[in-house]
This record gives sequence, structure tokens and C-alpha cells, in this order.
Amino acid sequence: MNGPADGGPPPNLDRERLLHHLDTMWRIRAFEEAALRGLADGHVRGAIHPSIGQEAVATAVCLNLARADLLLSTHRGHGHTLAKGADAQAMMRELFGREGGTCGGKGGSMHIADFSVGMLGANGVVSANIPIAVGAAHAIRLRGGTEIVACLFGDGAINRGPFLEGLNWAKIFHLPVLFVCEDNGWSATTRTADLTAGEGAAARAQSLGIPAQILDGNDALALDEAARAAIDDVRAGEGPRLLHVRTYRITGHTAADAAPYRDAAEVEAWRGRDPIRRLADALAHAGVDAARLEEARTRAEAEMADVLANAAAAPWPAPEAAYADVQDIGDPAVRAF
Amino acid sequence: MNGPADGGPPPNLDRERLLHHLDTMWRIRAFEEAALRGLADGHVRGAIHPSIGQEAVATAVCLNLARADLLLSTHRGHGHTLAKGADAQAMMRELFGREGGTCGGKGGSMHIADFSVGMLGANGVVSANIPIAVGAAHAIRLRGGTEIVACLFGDGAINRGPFLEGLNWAKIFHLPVLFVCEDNGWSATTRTADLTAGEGAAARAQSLGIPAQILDGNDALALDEAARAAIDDVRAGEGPRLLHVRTYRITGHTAADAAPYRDAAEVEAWRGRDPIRRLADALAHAGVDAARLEEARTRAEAEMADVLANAAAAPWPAPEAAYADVQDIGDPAVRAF
Amino acid sequence: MAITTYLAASTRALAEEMERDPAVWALGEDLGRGGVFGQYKGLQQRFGAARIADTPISEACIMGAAVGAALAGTRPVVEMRFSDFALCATDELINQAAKARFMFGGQAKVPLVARQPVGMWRSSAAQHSQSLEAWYAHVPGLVVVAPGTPADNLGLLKSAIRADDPVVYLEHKDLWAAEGEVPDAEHLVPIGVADTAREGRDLTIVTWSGMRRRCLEAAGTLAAEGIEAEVIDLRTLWPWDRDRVLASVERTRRLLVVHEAVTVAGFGAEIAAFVAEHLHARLAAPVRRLGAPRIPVAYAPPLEDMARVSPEAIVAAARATTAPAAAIAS
Amino acid sequence: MAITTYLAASTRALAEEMERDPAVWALGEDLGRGGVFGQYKGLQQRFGAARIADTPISEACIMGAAVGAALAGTRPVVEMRFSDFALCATDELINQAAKARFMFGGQAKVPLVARQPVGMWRSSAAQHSQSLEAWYAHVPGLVVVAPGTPADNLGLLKSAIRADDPVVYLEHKDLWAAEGEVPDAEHLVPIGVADTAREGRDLTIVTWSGMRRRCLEAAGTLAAEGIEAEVIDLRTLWPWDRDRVLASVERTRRLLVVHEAVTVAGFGAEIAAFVAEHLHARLAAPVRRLGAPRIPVAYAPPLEDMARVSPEAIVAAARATTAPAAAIAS
Ligand SMILES: Cc1ncc(C[n+]2csc(CCOP(=O)(O)OP(=O)(O)O)c2C)c(N)n1
Ligand SMILES: Cc1ncc(C[n+]2csc(CCOP(=O)(O)OP(=O)(O)O)c2C)c(N)n1
Ligand SMILES: [Mg+2]
Ligand SMILES: [Mg+2]
Repeated sequence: MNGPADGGPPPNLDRERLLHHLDTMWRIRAFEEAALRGLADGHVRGAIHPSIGQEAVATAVCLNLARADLLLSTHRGHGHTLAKGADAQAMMRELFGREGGTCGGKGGSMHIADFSVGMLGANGVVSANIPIAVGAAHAIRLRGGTEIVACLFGDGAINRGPFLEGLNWAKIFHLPVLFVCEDNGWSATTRTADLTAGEGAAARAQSLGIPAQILDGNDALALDEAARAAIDDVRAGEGPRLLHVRTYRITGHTAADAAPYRDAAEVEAWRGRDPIRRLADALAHAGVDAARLEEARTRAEAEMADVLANAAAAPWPAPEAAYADVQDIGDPAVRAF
Repeated sequence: MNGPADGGPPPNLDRERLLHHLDTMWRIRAFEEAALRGLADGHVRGAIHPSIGQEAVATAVCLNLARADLLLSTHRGHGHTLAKGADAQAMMRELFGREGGTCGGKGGSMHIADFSVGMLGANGVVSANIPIAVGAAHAIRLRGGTEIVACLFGDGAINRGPFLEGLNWAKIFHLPVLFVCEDNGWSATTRTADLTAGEGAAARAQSLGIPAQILDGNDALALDEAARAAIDDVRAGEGPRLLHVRTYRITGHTAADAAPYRDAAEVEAWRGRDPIRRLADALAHAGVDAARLEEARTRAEAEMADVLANAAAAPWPAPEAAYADVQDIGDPAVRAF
Repeated sequence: MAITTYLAASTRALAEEMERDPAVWALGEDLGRGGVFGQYKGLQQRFGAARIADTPISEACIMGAAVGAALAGTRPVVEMRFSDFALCATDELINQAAKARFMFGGQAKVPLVARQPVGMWRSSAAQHSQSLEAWYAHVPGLVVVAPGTPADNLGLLKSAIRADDPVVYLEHKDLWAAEGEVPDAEHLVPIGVADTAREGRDLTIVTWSGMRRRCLEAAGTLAAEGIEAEVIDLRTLWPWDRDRVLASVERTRRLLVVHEAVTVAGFGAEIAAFVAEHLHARLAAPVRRLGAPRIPVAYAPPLEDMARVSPEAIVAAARATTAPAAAIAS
Repeated sequence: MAITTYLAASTRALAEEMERDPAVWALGEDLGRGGVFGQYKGLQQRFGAARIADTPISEACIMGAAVGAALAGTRPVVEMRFSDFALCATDELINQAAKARFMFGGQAKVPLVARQPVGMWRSSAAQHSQSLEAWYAHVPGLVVVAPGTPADNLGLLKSAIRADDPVVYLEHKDLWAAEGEVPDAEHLVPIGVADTAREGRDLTIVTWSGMRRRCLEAAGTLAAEGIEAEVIDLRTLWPWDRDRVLASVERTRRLLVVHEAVTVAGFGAEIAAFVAEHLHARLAAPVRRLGAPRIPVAYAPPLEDMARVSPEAIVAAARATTAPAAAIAS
């Protein structure tokens, strides 16, 4: 499927569906921008890794999952979590470390999780979510479930051992996992290409017999179709699939990183490929009202402004909560020293 | 290059060179058989992993290395170590845990090492030798040396993360490493194919941009040529290479393993492809004296019988040696508690 | 009651729990052939290859997959073969398994058992002989169990499998063949409760795992000299049975902790420090620890023995602790 | 003397040693951009990308390659970014680096420095806040260093790089910006020698790393109450300076060990146990430890603070130890 840059949207474009994608992408962007304001205001205390510019990946993958499907994410996981259906308010409270956060303030941005929507956790350790995803899929198989597992990770993650171990495992056990390498070109402050032998995620997956394709991560239409097809295959019991998605991180690595190491021209070029604008243009070409498209943005921004204000007003968790949720046997609430 | 099975040896076969290979292969086999006797007699106390049937790999790789080149080996490393030039007597003493062992009795079979011939150690942890090999090559590069590093590992090792991390590293830093996957079809008591996605070591190396080839590990002639060519490339600064060598472990995983899980027919078929006999046949076809060929065996057996007897007569290391070679700062000889 | 080995007890424990609860499964290398020591023998035939899963040599993924499988509702039993190889899965055990429940604010638990055979056996050298229980006791979120008898290996492994926490389960390689009485009926040993293996009035010896036997042997020798040692086998290292230990030392006024691991920063330090903190005034002699010197374990028997705690060394330490000269001038 | 930060001191240390010895090099992620905290800033420009090597995100290979590079004659300085990520390289550090020299019978040494920034900073949560020094002190073959001041970070990092042993080098993340006087001339601090940060007669506080500051702050408060605490910063955890500690406690008759790590099985247990073993009769109060509860570190500030050892808690523990009621009825 082609985007408008390639001569206009396809005739059978599903407007309602894609408007939902657009709404979701705007919500992700507005959430990230709100979180950045929260950080500037001193409310977000830990590091955050914004996904601005990568919204199409989260949306294409997560909106094609069922609620019961499972998702394993990374340090750059706000978009994935939101698209999987987590409550933005609870997420922002988590970033603020407040009561009512998805993890009660214990995890923060890097450990955000919402099991009620199948989101089994971001991860502070690069690549560590891959074996966990594979194990979750293994559990589904053992109990004869029909859910699948989606596992997102960055381009830097494919140089750690768990990438190999997890993909090999998923293949030999023929598990229902969709691997998605969100290739934004950078591993923190270093260009990933300089650290990566060969052609990257897709080539490595293929060497393990896992079907894989390389996609434009800023083309929401094409991604939606590819993700849907891959998810269908995985759900049909055809074993794991990998999508190697090329995109770009518009901000620095963390919100605190001004990213002086990058070429301004490179950033500008990618701003020109903004996935949200591209989808909006496609929808406009397909006849969607400009007002509706504008509304997608303003509604998302209004929602996240509320979310931000509400989070700032939320109480702190009770200090004693630090002793809860550790373990049943040898519970620190009983004996911590 | 073709072996005799394919219609006779090549006309320009280098007899002296290949007799040296034959001698070395017989020495390896005789060493392993002596070690098995040592185990049966209660002299070898720890586990040993015999390499009977895999002698051509050790010989082809190690005899094409210079003495100054470095070698990293595995738990199944007697053959590699011997072929790299280590003293059989010191090796057997090490297996016996006696004074004069290559490691003074501290390491045993799984940690055998002889730095004087560039053999930087077997390893008790599968795949752990790969990053070490890569680092040794990195050190050579840093000091502008011309040596190369050979790193041997089993087919089971390619499913551990360090395989990926090490190969990726070698490629991006363009290091002088020859990787050799000694694929004997088994990972301890489990058939490796059942645990391995895709086509294995060569395919994975190629996905990382590392030139790789699949070879018959029981064809000493072909292996010699391939190893020499690969080593030439590596030494010429062309970066890492991988040889994926198919062979077979005639014994069980350890000397204590009767390997009842294997098909007798499979073992018989591989006995029929004995690499030593194949090379001897090729040399016979090329006109080498039957007596010389027989001598290769008897001399090796006599040498190893001596080695065995001598090791059995060697004294134990002094118990206090357990406190030496630990560390300089915080030396346990000064303070161990 | 029947006489059974420590190994067979563990096989029975896993089989019983797999029978009882379909969510229980095991994963590791070579399990289909019985596992490296034979402790899984017959289980794949009985429960199928899906529930006794042969994995690649991928320790990080074995442990990481177990975390995911636990989060997703099953109860995996992980086999690490040798505790030394669990060091290939440290991130997965420490940063993931131990912390997931807490980081996620209690949204899920991680009911996994990480079996890691520990200790010296014979000429296994530095990469196949370690005892690192002190590490795991230090990590919030983990339960640490180290059975020393066949009955305990039955009853504790069953309890560990039923626990909703990640349990580091340390079987001792030198005990596989050890025999002992094991109840025929269902047998559960509660986690966190020590076993007083021998009663005595003169000093308290606290130990666990492979050293239980050595301490009992030493206690026999000591008894012949008129020294009655109480031997407490902790069985669980976190949470360890402080009440039992404090009550015993309160009575005997002397403590000797014996373990196979390196003494420095070993778990004996925790016990000795804790007892010194709580019973200082009551002690008739300084607390005392006996463990291995801070050296790697060597291959050659005479060198390996230098890292072994022998019954003779235990007897000597006990004698020194109970000698009148050790008493505190008070 | 000039005022410098803990961070700048470490940059200077590495630069001086790289200047002095061409075999020294550093490897880790993002070093070319200065490293995650800026501690490598300018070094790649100065020494080139070969000697300040930017690596893939491959902790196991970073550590493993350093072992190989050390065995092959160079002196690698490994950067692990956060000590938590060193858990992705545990086999390489524990089974390989620490044991290679011994297993190979002394044929080679492994001169590597494994820099692992430790400790709580702010809202970094459970996977970026750990202090696991007790683990490394327990492992034969390793040296363990934990500087608490800029001058010590200069002098100890230089000594660590010159050491022929694998050194686990624990910088504290909360100290990067801390300032202090640092000699202009070459400055080497010997490994294994403690620093008496403050003298006192009433009790001995033994501490290290980030807790040095907190203990000195507490000692100030205590002094105002008439309690004179001696504060010993160990600086090196293996080999720790026992003579200094024993001599001090011999004088003060009271010991308080303070560390940021979890108390249970923390390195404080070793010190407390050792002092109790050696100075039992001399102690006027039981040995005492102060560390974190056995809980993971949380993200939200009020929860995170529950895992923090505060100067107030130190003051309270010191008061309790020196209170007449703490004295042992003798
Ligand atoms: C094992 C490990 N090593 C290093 C880090 C530090 N780190 C956090 S994110 C990151 C870069 C990851 O790059 P990539 O996987 O491409 O994800 P991106 O940040 O680009 O989304 C690094 C190095 C970590 N969290 N875990
Ligand atoms: C990390 C690790 N896991 C497991 C083991 C136990 N083990 C020793 S050898 C071996 C099989 C290795 O198979 P392969 O790599 O093919 O070598 P081979 O024995 O066939 O020569 C296993 C599983 C180990 N030593 N290290
Ligand atoms: Mg990236
Ligand atoms: Mg094999």
C-alpha cells in the first residue's frame, strides 16, 4: 500500500479505521509533549525517552492487536502503552510518581506496565524484553491460548545476546510472537550503523528462518497493512515474524539530551517525513474534512493538558507502599533487615 | 579439493605436510584414548570431553596457525591444544591434576591452557570463549600486531548470546579472527538441529556480513586447504571469517556418557567416515608407504603410553599452591578470610 | 517411610506438583534425557515434551522466558544445570524476575523456581563448583532455599513450586546420591523454617546444604569429647529462621556458622553479625564463622581440598569456641 | 591543590594513565560522546577512537573482550554505564575475569578495570539504582574499590588501572558533581588503605562511597550533642583495611557500619561479623549495621526515600549505640 507521496491514497482506504490511527498518533504525540512539560516543571523526576516521530509504529502494531494480546515494550514505550489501551491519566501519574499511576509510582517511565490491557512492561535493560516476550508466548502455547505476543525493541537492541537467544527460541518452539525492531538509527548518542554488522534486524531474523520485512516506519498506511498481515500470520500459528521498521527519533535520546551530535539537516529531513502529517495528508486526499483532522490534534492536546493538570494534583503514594509488592515469603513488611 | 572418495587425491598433494597432519591426528586420538584409560584407572578425576572423530578440525585449523597466533578453545579442547603445540606430557599431567600440568593442576581438562604456544584457554562455559577471542584480537590490533586469533566452538554454542555479540564485534571492528564452528550434531545429549533455528553457524555469520563456508569436517585435505585460505584472508586484514565444519563426536558427551540416546547406525556411519583413515587412504593412494602410515599410529600410541605412565608417576602439587595465582592485591596468601 | 536419594526425592517432588497443577512445567537443557544429573529422568516420557521442555543452550533466554511465562500465568521450574551457568542469566534473575512484581506495582507475581545445583563435587574446578547463596539472599524479591536431605528436597521443592515468589533453589551436587528417609504421603516443608538436626547445650552450629552432613559428623566427634553441639540446618536462607537461631544461642551462648561458600561476605557474615547485634551480652564467646578461604576452587584434589570445610575443621572451630579461653572476660 | 569534581577527577585519572601507558584503553557504549555521565568527555578527541572505543550495546562482549584483551597484553578499562547492566556480563566478570589467572596456573594476569557506577541518584527505579559491592567482595580474584571523594576517584582509579588484577571500580552516581580538593601533582591512592575522614573517641563509623558524606554530616550533628564519632571511609572493600578498623574500634569500643546497599547480606555484615569475632570482649555495645531495607528501589520520591539511609538515621543509630543502655552489662 502506498502513501500519498507515491501518488495518492489507495481508493479503498478505510477512513474510520485510519482516523482512529490518526487520533491515536496525536494522542501519543500530545502525551509525549505533555510529559516533556511535566519534566520541565519538575514533576517528572526520572529520565524519559520520548517517542516523538515514531508514533506510526506504536499505532500500527498495537491497534492491530486484540486487548487480550500481550505486549512487551522498551524504555521508549509511552506510545506503545497508550496505543495498547492504557489509561493516559494513570500513565502520566506513573511518570510523576503519584498515587494512581499504572504501577503505583514504583516503576516510572521505564517500567510502565498495564496488565489489564496486556501490556506486560517497559524495560530498563535493552533487549531484556525479548526473552520475556518469548516466555509469555510459550505460556500461551502451553495453555492452548489464542493470544499472540508483540515485542518491540530498538535497533541498538539487536546487538545484545538476548536478541539471538529469544529469536532462536521463538522459532524452534514455533511461538506466536511478532518481533518489531523500531529502527530509529540511533543507540543513545551513537549511530547504530557503526555498531551493527550486516543488514540488521531483518537479515538476522531471516538467518534464523524467521520471515522478516523492512518497512518505512513513517508510513502509517503501509505499516498498518504490514502489521495486520504479520499479526494474522502469527495468530494463524505460522510461527514468529519480524518487522524491521525504519523511523527516526525527533528528540534526543532522553528528554535531557539536546543531541548536538546529530546533523541538523538529518533531523530536518525526518521532520519532513512526519508520520502524523503524512497520514493526515492521505486522509485529506481521501476526502476527510480538514476540521476533523484538526480536531484529532486539538482533542488530543486538550486531553493531555487535562491529564497533566490532573497528575500534578494527584497525591504522593504512602511511603509504606515501598514495602509492599516485594514478595510473599520473606515479606519485607514483616522483616526488612 | 577432493578426498579419495571422490576419485583419488589431487596430483599435487603435499605429502610431507599431510603426513604431519596425519601424525598430529594420530597423536590427538592416542592422547584421548590414553586419557580415557587414565579416567578408567581413576587418575583423571574430573570430567573429560573426548574429541575422537573430530581430529581433522583441530589439525587443519591449528597446523595452519603460527605459534604466535592465539587460540581459544572449548571444553572439548584436547585436540586443539595438542595441535597448537602444547606438550602432551604437561597436558596429561593437567588432566591428572599433577605437578607439571599446563596449569599446575589448577584447571584440569576444561581449563587447559598453554600461553607459551598461544593457547589462551579451554573454557567450561559454552560460548564464553568467543568474546575473549574477539578481545584478544582487539588487543592485537591495538598494538599493531600481525598475529591472528582462532576461536573454536561447538554447534550448541551458537544459540548463546555471546556468539552474536562476539561475531558482531569482530565484524564492526574488522578484527583478525577465524571463527570455527565444530558442528558435531550434538549438544550434550540433545540433537542440536532440534534447538537451532535456520541453517546454523554459516548462515548466521553471513547475516552479519562475515564470509562463511560449510565444510566436511572429516575431510582433512579439504579442511586444510579451506583453513589455510581463511587464515590467509584473516591475516591479510580482510576481517573475520567463519568456517562451519560438519563432523561427529564418536564418544559420548563426556567419557562417562555411553550415549544410549544415539542411533547405533548413525555412529557406525560416522565411524565409516573416520577422518584419520580417510587421510591415510589418500596418502596411500598418493604413494606413501604403508609402513610410514602405520608408524604414524604406533609412534603416537607409544608416545601417549609413555605420557600416561609418566603422568601417573608425577607428584601432586603442594596444597599451598591453592593460595597462589589468585590476585596480587588482597592476596589470599596474606589474607584469605 | 522409605529410603530414597536426594535426587529421587527431587524427581518425585516435581512429578507430584506437575500432576497436581497443570500450570507447572520445567525448562532447561537436556531435560528429555533426564537432565545432567538424572534428576528429570522419566519426566518427559510421563508429562510430554511441552511440559518438560528441552531448550537450547541459552541460559539468558531460559531464565528470561521463565519470567515471561510466569507473568503470563504459568509456573515454570528453571533448570540451570550448574549454579555457575546461572551467571549467564543474572540480569534475567536479578533485574527482571526479582523486581518485576515490585516495579509493576503488584500487577503480577513471578512464580518461578530457579534450580541451580551448587557446591563442590569432585575435581570440577572453578567454573563448576561455586556456592553463591549470599548473593541471592542480598536481593530483594528473591526467596533462597538450600535443602540438605532427601526429605527436605522433596518437601521444599514442592513448597518452592507452590510459592508465588521467584525462588532460587540450590541443590547440592554432592548430595544427589545421599540417602535418607522420606515420607510416603504428601510431604511439604514450609519455607523459612529451620531444622534442628541435633540438639545440644554447649554451642549452636548453624549450617545448611552440603555442610549439614559434615556438621553432624563433627557433632558426633565433639560429643565423644563431651561437647554437645546443637546443629541447626537453616534450609531456607531467605527468610532464615532467626527465632530458632536466637533461641538456641540464647541457650548455648556460643555460635559457630559453617558453610561451604567463601567466608568473606558469605551468608555466615549475616548470621554472625545478626546474632552479635542481638545477643552480644549473652554470648560466652565471640561469634565464629567457618567457610572457604577466598580462593577459586582448583581441580587437583589436594588443591581442591584446601577450599573444603572438613569435619575436622568444624571440630577444631567448635573446640576453640567452647574452650574456656574463648570465654569473654566479664 | 584545586577544586575539582568527582567526575572531572575520573577523567583526569584515565587521561593520565593513557598518557603514561599506551597499553591502557577504554571500551564501552557512547564513550565518544563523553559517556553517559560525561566522564569520558574529550578523551576520544585526545586519544582517538581506537583507544576510547565506542562499542555496541553488548555488555557480555564488552566484558568478555576486555578479558581477552587483558590476557593478550593490554590494560582495558571497561565502562558498564550503570552497575545494573554489569549483570548482563556476570559470567564474563565472575567466571572468566576473576578466575582466569588461577585456572591457568598463573600463566597470565587479567589487568582490567570494570567501572560500574552504583547507587541511588534520583527516581531511577529498581534497574538503575543498585549497590552490589557485597557480591564482588565475595568473589576470589576480584579487587573492589569504591571512592567517595574527588581526590580518591583520581588516585584510586589510577591505582586500579595500574593494578594487575581485575578491579571492580564502583563510582557513585550521586557523587559525579561533588567537589573537593585534588592535588595538582600526580596523585596515587593505594588500594586497600582506608581514610579516616574524621577522628573521634566515642564510636567508629565505617562507611564508603556515597555514604561518606552522609556520615560526616551525621558526625557533625553528633558532635553538637557531645558524641565524637570517628568516620572511616574504607575506599577499598577488598582488601578492606581491617587494621585501621580494628584499631579504631579497640579505642572507641563501639562500631556502626553504614552503607547504601541492602543491609541483609550486605558488606556491612562482613565488617560487623569480623569485628565481633575479633573484638567481642572489648566492645561496649553490640556491633550495629545501618543499610537499606530489603526492598527494591522505587521510582516515586517518597518511596525511593524509604530505601535511603539518611543522616538522621545515622545519627539515631549512633545515638543508640552510644547510649548507656546499649552498654553491655558486664
Ligand atoms: C543492557 C543495557 N545496556 C545499556 C543501556 C543504556 N541504554 C538505554 S537506551 C540505550 C540505547 C538503545 O538504543 P535502541 O535499542 O536503538 O533504542 P532507542 O533508544 O533508539 O529507542 C542504551 C544504550 C541499557 N538500558 N541496557
Ligand atoms: C553456558 C553453559 N551452559 C551449559 C553448559 C553445559 N554444557 C557443557 S558442554 C555442552 C554441550 C555443548 O555443545 P556444543 O557447543 O555443540 O559442543 P560439543 O560438546 O558438541 O563439542 C553443554 C550444554 C555449559 N558448559 N555452559
Ligand atoms: Mg535506536
Ligand atoms: Mg556439538
